[in-house]
Amino acid sequence: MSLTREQMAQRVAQELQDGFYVNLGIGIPTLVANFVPNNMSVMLQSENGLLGMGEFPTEDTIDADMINAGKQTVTTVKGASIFSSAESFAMIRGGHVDLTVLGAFEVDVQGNIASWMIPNKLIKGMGGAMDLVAGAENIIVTMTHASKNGDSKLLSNCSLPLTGKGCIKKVLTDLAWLEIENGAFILKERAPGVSVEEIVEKTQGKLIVPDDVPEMTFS
Amino acid sequence: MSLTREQMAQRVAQELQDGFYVNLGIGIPTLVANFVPNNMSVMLQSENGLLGMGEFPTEDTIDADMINAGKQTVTTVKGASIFSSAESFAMIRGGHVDLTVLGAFEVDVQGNIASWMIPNKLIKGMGGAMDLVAGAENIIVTMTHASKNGDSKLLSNCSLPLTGKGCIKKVLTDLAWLEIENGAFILKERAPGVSVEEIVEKTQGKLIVPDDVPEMTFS
Amino acid sequence: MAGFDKVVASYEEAMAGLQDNMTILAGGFGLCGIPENLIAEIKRKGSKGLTVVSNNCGVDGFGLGILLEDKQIRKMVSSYVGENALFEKQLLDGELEVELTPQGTLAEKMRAGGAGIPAFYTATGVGTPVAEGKETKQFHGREYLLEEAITGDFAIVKGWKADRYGNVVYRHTAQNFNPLAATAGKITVVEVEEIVEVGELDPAHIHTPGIYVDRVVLGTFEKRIEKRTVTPTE
Amino acid sequence: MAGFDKVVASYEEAMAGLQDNMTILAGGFGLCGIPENLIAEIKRKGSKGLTVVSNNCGVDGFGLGILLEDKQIRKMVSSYVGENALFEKQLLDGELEVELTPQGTLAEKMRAGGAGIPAFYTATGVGTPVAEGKETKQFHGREYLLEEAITGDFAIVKGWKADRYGNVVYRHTAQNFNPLAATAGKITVVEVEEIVEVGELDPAHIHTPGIYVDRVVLGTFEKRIEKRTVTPTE
Repeated sequence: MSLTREQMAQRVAQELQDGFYVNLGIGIPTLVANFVPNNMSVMLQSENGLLGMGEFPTEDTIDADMINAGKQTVTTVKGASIFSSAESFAMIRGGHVDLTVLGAFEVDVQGNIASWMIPNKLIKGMGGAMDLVAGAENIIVTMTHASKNGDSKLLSNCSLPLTGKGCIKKVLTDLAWLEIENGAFILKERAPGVSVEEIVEKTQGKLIVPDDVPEMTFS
Repeated sequence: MSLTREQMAQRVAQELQDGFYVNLGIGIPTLVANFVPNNMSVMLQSENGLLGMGEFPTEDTIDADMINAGKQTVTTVKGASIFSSAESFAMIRGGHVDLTVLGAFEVDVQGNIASWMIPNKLIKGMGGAMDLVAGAENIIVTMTHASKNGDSKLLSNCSLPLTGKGCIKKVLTDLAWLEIENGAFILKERAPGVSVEEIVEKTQGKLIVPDDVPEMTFS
Repeated sequence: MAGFDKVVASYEEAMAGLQDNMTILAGGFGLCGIPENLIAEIKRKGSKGLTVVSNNCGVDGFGLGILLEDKQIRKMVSSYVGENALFEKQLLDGELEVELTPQGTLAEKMRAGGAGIPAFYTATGVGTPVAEGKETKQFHGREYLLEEAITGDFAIVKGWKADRYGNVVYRHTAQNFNPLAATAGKITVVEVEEIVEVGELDPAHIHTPGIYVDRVVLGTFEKRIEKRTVTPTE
Repeated sequence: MAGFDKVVASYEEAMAGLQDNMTILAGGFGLCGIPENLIAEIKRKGSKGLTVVSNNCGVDGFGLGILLEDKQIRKMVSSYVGENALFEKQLLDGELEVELTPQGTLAEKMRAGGAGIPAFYTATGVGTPVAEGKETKQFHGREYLLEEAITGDFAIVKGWKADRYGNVVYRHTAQNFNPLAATAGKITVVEVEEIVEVGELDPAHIHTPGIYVDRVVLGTFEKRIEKRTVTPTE
């Protein structure tokens, strides 16, 4: 069975470490915050200028001046800091964020990522995504393994205009956990009940399948 | 009679305008603060990170954490702001300071200035001087017209390593007020009792002497 | 200290000197911390052919979106646009030009503009459409793009509190691009919720020192929320 | 939030990992806001061959000057040095290398190092000895120098107050280069006068967010004054 959005978030959360500063993109990445292990703390960075993002406010505490990069009203945790967009991207570009999780349209075996532009469709812009992928050492891309038409999103060469070049090393899809190394995807884990054959079939780029590909576990 | 240091500061102060943000170098420039006209306010910028420098503190209020770029203990005026060295030089380099006054060893007809390095003598460094001359639109150089040996400091070409290139337009010496235009010094005013002949004699670079060169006035 | 009194009495005075075809830098992220009344004044004035540098372009009927109604904007420099139908229409009709710029690069371009840095290198955008026509250079084995600074004829900024000397503090995440825009305008105009006595703001906590600010105007603000998300109370 | 607790119990722990030939970025201007106890710990450790990036090099017997006594510094990157006789002697004897860098360029190089900007252009130093060997480029008809970023193995920083998460505020003009050095160290160590409860510092007034800080240590400070200037009281 392919992973649910919640399971994907849960699997990504297994990559967290205590004391990580983390930037979570819109969609599935945002859900990761719900699965932080109890014995662990992370601080969420929001690129509009907030380190230490908290939960949504209540109706009583909602404040138009306190939003996140998704333009949602939020709160701050104790120990938060607030700063300008230049300072925020100094953190991001300077590699100070420990983990960045974001969605994508396509990823390829060179670690390229395409996530912002589909030619001949209205282009809204890259927002902070290009800065995030260029600045982070440690990025996890979350996306479905293939489109609804069955077209693979794990390619030998991205077909869409890039968001970043050679910057992706870890991908979690609804079918598998993969790492990118030396021009290939390495199949590290498969979703419970998903066969290696299905993953091979749905992966267009070069895929290396080790002898043993364990199923993901969710504790 | 050549100007005293106080008279030089007084003459420079005539160039102030109400609402000017001013950076004053060490020595004669520092004295300019004592001659701000009563009907006028200026704010002093100190490049170590202070806008709105006040007087020296009293023995009671002295604070090791509150100094100026000359490393002297100072106070702040109401409305001051304090910031990092990067922000301070963003102001300076970005041209936000209205007037910069600083000393020099030599100035030439191209507007070059040498003020920090005498070869074969110990070089202490340029501090913020190169940033100040590169960033400011409006600079006044204050220095004696000639050395004690009688060597002119207003040259056709600076002989010492430069602090900045083509950035000086106004020079006040102990003998004259001069402006630099189209590769020449223009004699604008002379110190009371100083003859045009003396200035001509002590100026090595091309000097243009208008028909009428008024004496400076000090009100 | 009359020479340092930046407070003007009206929005008309605040935007005096704005002309057609000028470049305007605007603070704000989404609808948060936008100079909403200064934008309304630009609409009232009717200036045309404007280049507007702002992370976003508001929504239909609010924020920079209202400048689309009379086609006052010729070009937007932004990281993310198109939350408004009118924007999409004018873009598709070729009435509006858009220069998409990564958010961090946009912030740094404004900072550089104010700080006398004409250009800087960044890894952001290498190998993407953003790199087209731009110089690249290797540093320590990695490729970087040369990005040039941005300055504007006007910067329009939303602050929380300011004193008469133009020292400004921002409230919460309404800071965003505002202090950067403030440094890079030939004329920088700040609208605020409160004007405080000179000396009331702690010198060490001023976000925008008055040296960057030309005019301060007092306003009242709608502060529209774009995405209202709440935790239900039990 | 154990993972974010940056406080260490001793200066020895604060400088653990320092090795010979490393590069150290130090905050401070003159003797104001210098990390005096972290410097003393480097002396105690006896690490040699150090490259030290700091606006100044202290005085004889205080601040970075004490690292000259046992010839621990191989190279200084500074805008102004030589307030100490020992510095002058080692420089003339060829035991010490100095790279003089304009003050504003030095500040910007540290900021760039922390902000992932490998290089930037500045007009500062064009046509001077500082320009030797550096690329130049014209922008809008003016010539600019390309200056590269600086990063360090360690950054040593003097703060006023910090919380356990490493959020720091500076006091008065003791801020200077400290927040810039803080961003650009692989390991950033901040010594402070006071450690406050998490949540006590206003998020909008934190000068150095904890994300830049690896270790926080509590110290007591001499705070020597270099030029004591006073207005006599009547």
